[in-house]
Parts: sequence; C-alpha cells; structure tokens
Amino acid sequence: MALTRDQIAMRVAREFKDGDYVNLGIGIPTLAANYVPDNIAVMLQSENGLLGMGPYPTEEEVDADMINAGKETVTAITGASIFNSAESFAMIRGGHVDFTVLGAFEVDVHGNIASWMIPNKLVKGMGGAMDLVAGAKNIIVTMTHADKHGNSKLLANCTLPLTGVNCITRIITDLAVLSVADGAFHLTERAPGVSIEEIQAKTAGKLIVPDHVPEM
Amino acid sequence: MALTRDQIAMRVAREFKDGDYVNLGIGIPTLAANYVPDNIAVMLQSENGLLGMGPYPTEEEVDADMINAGKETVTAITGASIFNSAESFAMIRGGHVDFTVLGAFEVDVHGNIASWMIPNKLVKGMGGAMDLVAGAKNIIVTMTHADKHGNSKLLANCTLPLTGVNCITRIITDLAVLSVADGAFHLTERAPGVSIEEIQAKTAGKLIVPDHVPEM
Amino acid sequence: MSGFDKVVRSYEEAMKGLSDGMTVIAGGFGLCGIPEGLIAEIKRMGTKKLTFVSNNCGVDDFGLGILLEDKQIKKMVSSYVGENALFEQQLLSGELEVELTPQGTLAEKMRAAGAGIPAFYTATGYGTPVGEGKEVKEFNGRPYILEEAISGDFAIVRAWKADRYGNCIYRHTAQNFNPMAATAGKITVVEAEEIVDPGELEPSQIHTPGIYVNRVIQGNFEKRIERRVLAK
Amino acid sequence: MSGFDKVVRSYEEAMKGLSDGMTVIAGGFGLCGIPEGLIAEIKRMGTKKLTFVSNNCGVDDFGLGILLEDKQIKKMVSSYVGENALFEQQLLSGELEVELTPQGTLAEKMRAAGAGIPAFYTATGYGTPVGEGKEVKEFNGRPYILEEAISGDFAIVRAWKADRYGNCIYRHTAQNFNPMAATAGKITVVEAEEIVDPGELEPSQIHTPGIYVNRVIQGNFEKRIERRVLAK
Repeated sequence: MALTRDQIAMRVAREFKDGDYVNLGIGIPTLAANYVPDNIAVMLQSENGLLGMGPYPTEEEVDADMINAGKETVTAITGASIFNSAESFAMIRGGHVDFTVLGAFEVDVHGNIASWMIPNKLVKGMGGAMDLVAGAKNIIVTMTHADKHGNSKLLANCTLPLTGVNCITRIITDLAVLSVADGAFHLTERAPGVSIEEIQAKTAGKLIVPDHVPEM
Repeated sequence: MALTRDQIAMRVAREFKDGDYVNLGIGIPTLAANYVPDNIAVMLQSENGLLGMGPYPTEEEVDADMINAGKETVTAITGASIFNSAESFAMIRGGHVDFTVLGAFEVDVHGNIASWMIPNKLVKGMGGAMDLVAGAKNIIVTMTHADKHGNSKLLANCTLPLTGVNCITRIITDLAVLSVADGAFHLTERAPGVSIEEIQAKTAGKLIVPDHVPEM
Repeated sequence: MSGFDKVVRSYEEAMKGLSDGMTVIAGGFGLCGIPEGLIAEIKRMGTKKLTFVSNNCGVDDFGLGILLEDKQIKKMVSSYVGENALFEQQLLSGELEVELTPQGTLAEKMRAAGAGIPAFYTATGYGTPVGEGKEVKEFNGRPYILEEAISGDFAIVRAWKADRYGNCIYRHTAQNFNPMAATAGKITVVEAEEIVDPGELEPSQIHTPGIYVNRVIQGNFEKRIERRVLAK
Repeated sequence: MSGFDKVVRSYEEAMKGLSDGMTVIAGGFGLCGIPEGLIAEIKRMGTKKLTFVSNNCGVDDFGLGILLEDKQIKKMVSSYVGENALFEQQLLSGELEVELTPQGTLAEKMRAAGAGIPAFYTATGYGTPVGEGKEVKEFNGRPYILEEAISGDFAIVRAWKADRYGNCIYRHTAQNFNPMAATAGKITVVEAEEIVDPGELEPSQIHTPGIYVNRVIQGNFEKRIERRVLAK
C-alpha cells in the first residue's frame, strides 16, 4: 500500500542521527519533526533566522516577532539562536546544515530537482529552496511517486525549470526509498505491500533494482 | 617654519565635520583626536572592531579584552558599538567611514600611495591599510614633505610597492596642504613662514601653485 | 555629540528625499519586522515608479502590498511574492515587474552592497533560470555563478531598540533582513519600537552599528501576524 | 539533546585529529582574544608543518609565537607579523613562509569559507603586490580583484561564554576574528572562559550559533596585554 503523508514523514525521520541540524520544507517534510525517535535529538533550522525551532505556540506564547520560514507563529527551544538572513544562509550555503528535506515536482536521474515553478502558472518564487539544495550536505526529497494522473515524477530529465542541478541523492516517496547515483535511480526500499512492478511502472527514469528490495 | 607633529595633527583635525566617523592610523593621525574642535564631535573607528573609541584607560579601567588596532589598551565611549573584524571592514570597505587619516612613505600625482613595505627591509604586513585606502570616502595622508635626507615624498610616480592606487586626494605635510587631482599636486595652503619655493623644491611630482596660497 | 543624534520627529522628515524612480531596500520577512510607518509614509507621499528590494511584498492591505493600490511599485526584487491578488493582477497586466532572487542570494547581495563587495560567487541558482546569463566559474571542480551586490537610494528598517546614534538591536525573528538592509541604503532610515539613550545598549550586543544609519524615528506598530498557528 | 553536547573534558580531546601539514584558522587580534590553551596544546602535541591563518603570529613567548620554538609552523597567512625575533629569523632562513593578506580581506576570506562563497571581488589590494596574478574585473568603472575563501582543517576560537550546544558570545574587542574563524574550520574548537547551560544566552544575542562548533572546552586564560597604555 502506498504510504500516507505521515508514514512518509515517519520514514524520513529515521534518516536523522542524534545531533543533526535539519531544515524541513513545508508540507510532508515539516511532519517529520513529529516522528524523530525518542533516543535522538535533532535541531531544526528555519531559514528566516532561527536555529532551534520549537513547536507552535500556545495562545499565550504567540508573538508576532517569532515566526518560521512559512510565516507561521512558532517558538524557540532552550538553547536556540536567532540571527539575520545573511547569517542564516551562510549556515545553509556553507554546508553546516546536515539535512534538508523538501518536496519537489520532479527529480531526475542526474540528481536535478524542479520544485518551484510551473510555466503558465503564477510564479511566486523560489524562496530559500535554491540556496538549500545548493548548500545542504544531505538532501532528501519527499513526494508522491507519481502525480494524480499517474505520471511519474522520477524522470530521465526534469521538464520543469530547475531548482538545482546534480544535488539530489535520496528520495522518499509514497512507494519507495531510492538513491540517485551514476545516472540512475537505485531502489533501496519499497513501501509494505507495494510491488517492484508498480514502482518500475511509475518510475520514468532509469531504475536499478537489486535482487532483494526490503520493505520499509 | 615646518610644522611639528602636533601642528600637523591640529591642521588635520580642522578637516573634520560634526558627526564624522573617522579612522586614525598610528602616529601623527592618532594625535589628531586630541585637537578636534570643541564645537564638533567625531566618532573614532578602530579596525579591530570598535566604533566609538575612547581615551586610554586609567589603571583601574585596563582590560585585556579592550584594545585598539595598535594593540594598545583603550576604552569605549558611551554609545560605542563593538563587532567582529568582517563587520569592521565591511564598514570600511563599504565606504561608511567618512575619513581615514594615515601616514605614508610616498604619494604620487596619480593619487597612489606607498606606506607598508620597503624592499630589503623586513616586511611586517599591511594590516588594515589597504582596506582603508580602498574604502574610505576621504583619505588624508599626513607625513613630512621630504625624508630626513631631503628627498621628496611627493612624487611623479611612487617607487615603493603600493598600498592603493588612485585613492589619495588630500595631503597634509609639515610644509603644506595639497590636493591631488588631474595628475598633479595642487598647493592649497602653506605652513606659516614656509616659502612657495621651499615647497616647490621639496615636491618632485608636478605641482600646481595658484596665485594666492594662504598660510594655514 | 549632536552631530550623531539621528532622531527625526516626523515621518515626513524620515523619508525626505525619496523621489520617483528610486530604489528602496526594505527589511522584513513576510509581515514580520517590517517598518510599517515608513511604508505608510511612502504611500502618503505617493512616490511612483519605485523599485523595492525586499524578500516579500506584503499582503493586500498590509506591508508593501499597500503601495500596489496606487501603483507606486514598478519593480520588486524578491524571493517570494504574490501573497495578494492585486500583485498578481499588476504582474499579469505588465504594470509590475518582478526579479525573483533566491532568498540567501538576496540577503548576501544586500550585505555585499553595504560591505563594498561588488560581486560574489555562489552555487545557488547554477543551472537554473536564475543562473541564465550570469558568469560561471569553477572552484574545486564545482560551478558557481557570479551575483552582484544590490544597493538602494534608501533603506527602510525596523528595529526593536535604537539609540540616538542609530545603534540598533532587533527582536527575535524580526531581525531577518533588517541588518543587511540597514547597510545597503545611501540613506538608511530606522523605525524603532523604542528609542533609548546612547549607552543603554551593550556595545558588543548591537546588531547594527549606528554608522550605517542616517535617521531614526519612533514607530508605532500593529505587528500583524500572517499565519497564526497554535499548538494543538 | 545529548547529540548537541559539545563539551570535551581535556585539551587532548579538544585538539584530537590535528596532524602534520594541516591548516588551522585561529581567532584573535594580537594577543587579544586568542585561544591560549588550544595553542599550548598544539605546542604540547608537537604537530609540524602547520599552516596558520591568523591576523598575527603572537610574540616570542605567547600566542602563536610559542609554536615557532619547535618550528611547528610552515606558513602564516596574516595581515601583520614579525612582532618577535624568532619569526624574523625563521622567515629570513626560509624555514617559514608568509602570505601577507590585507586585514579586511583576511576576515572576509574566512567568512566566505564558512558561508559557502568560494570567492568575492574587492577593491582592496588592486594595483598593489597583493593583486598580482589575481583576476581583475570592473564594476561601475572601478577595478576589483577576485579573492578566494580560505578554510581550515581546524578552527580554534576563544569565546567569553559558550553554552554546551556551542553557542558563543565574545567579550569586548576579544571578538575580532573569532566569529569568522568559528565558521571556517572543518572541526571548530571553542575555548571558553565560561561554559553555561543552554538557555542562559539570549538567543538573538548569540554571536556564533552552535551549528558551527564541534567541541567546547573550559579554558583558563592569562590574557596578556601587548601594549599597556594608560591615560595621562
């Protein structure tokens, strides 16, 4: 069965190591914060200038001067630091953030990602996404394996304008976990009950399937 | 009569306007702080990261963590700010410091300055001098008009390795005040009792002398 | 130190000199940390054909969005826009131009302008529409694009506390783009929640040294929240 | 948050992994704000052929100068050196190499390394020996030279207060190069005057966010003064 959004987030959270600094994009990536295993701690970076982002505030804690990169009210954990946008992106661009998790429209076998612009639709902008994919040491893309029409989002070559090139190495979808290397997707795990045939059918780019593909 | 070091400093101080941010090099430039007119205020920038440098400390005020760019113990005035070296030079390089006053070995008619290196003598380094001459809006060079052998320091072309090119517009020596423009030194003032002939004799680069040259 | 007293008494004085066609660098992220009163003054002045360099363009009736009503903005340099209908409409009709710039590149362009760095290399945007037409150079085998500094005729900034000399500190994430904006204006105007006497701010805790600031005005802020999300 | 506790108990642990031929970025200006104990540990370790990127090289018996005694330094990248006799002697004999770099360019090179900016343009040094062999480009009619980032295998930093997560604040002008150095090391080690619990430092007043820091050690400082000058 294809994973739910929360199940994808759960699988993402298993990638984290104790002590990781992590930037989570909006949507499924943000949910991953709810599933960090009890025996490890990660610190969340919000690119508007907050390292050590905490949960949403209570009514009493709400403060217009304390928001996250999604412009939502938020809190800071004990031991957080707050800084300006240039410093925040120095941190990101300089490779100090261990993990970035973000959504995408398309990813291809070259590790290219398209996530910010669909031609002929209003373009709102890339925000910090281009900086994040250019800077993070590890990037995990989360998305559904195919769009609602069944078209694969894992392509031989991205068709939409790119967010970054040659930067994606790991993808977690509702059907599978894949790595990207040497011009191909490499299937490493499949969602429980999902067949390799289904994954192959929904992967347009070159897919390498090892003899044994464990369930997640 | 040629000016003393303190008299040169006094003349330098007359250049300052109320509200100027000023960086003073070691030697004569530093003395200028003692002669700021009572009716104006300037704020001193020390390039190791202090804006609003105060006087030397009393015995009780001495603090190893509070020094100036000459590595001397110093104090901060009320309203000072302290920052890192990158910020300090952002301020300098970005043209936010109104005045830089520094010494030189040579200056030429192109506004070039040599102030940090004499070949075959031990080179200790340029410190912040190259950043200062590249960044300040106004630079005043203070020096003796000629060296102790009587050789002019105001040349057609600098002979020593440069600190900066095409950046010096104003020179205050023990004999004269000069501006630098259009490939020449322009005499604007002379020290009391110093003849134009003496200044001409000690200026190797092209010197333009107006009809009337007031005493300082 | 009267020459360093930068406090002005009216918004009119604060924005004096702003004229049609100028470029304004603005601090703030979304509606957080924006100089509300200075933006209102620009609306009152009716200045036209302005270019704004700001991460966002506010919402329909708040922030820079209010300048759209009278078509005062010719161009936005931003990383994320379109949180309001009027913006979309003017963009589609060609009345408004947008230069989308990655958020980190935008922050660094402002810092570079203030720091006398005319251009810098970044990997951000290489191989994307952002990199098109820009110089590419490899360092350690990786390609980077050359991005140029961006400065303004004016910079408008919101501070939490500012002293009379223009030294500023910012509160929580209202800091965001404000410190960089403060360095990048020919004339930098700070609207502060509180103006204090010199000496009240700890010198080594000042975010923006007063040297970058030309005018300081006491502000009065609504501090609207864009997305109020509460703990469940 | 055990994974974020960066406190180490011994200097040996603090400098573990430093080996011959490595590059070390060091904070400090003159003798002000230098990580005294970390430098002493490098002397104790006897590591050789080190390149130090530091504004200065200390004096004969203090600061980085003590590493000259056993010829541990192969190269200095500095803006101002030679405050000691041994330095001069080793320089003249060719045992020591010096790359003189303007102070502001040096600070910016460290910052650039930490910020993922491989190179930037600056007017500083154009037309001087510093500019020789470097790429030149004009912006608005003025020539600038291209300077590259400089990073280290290690960075050694002195903080005033550091919390266990590595968040640091610096005291007075002991700040100097320390914040940039902290961003530029593959392994960044902070020697603090005081280690405090997370939460004791105000988040928006932290100079160096802990993300840049790998190890924190409680230091013990002599704080020698290089030029004691008193008011007359």
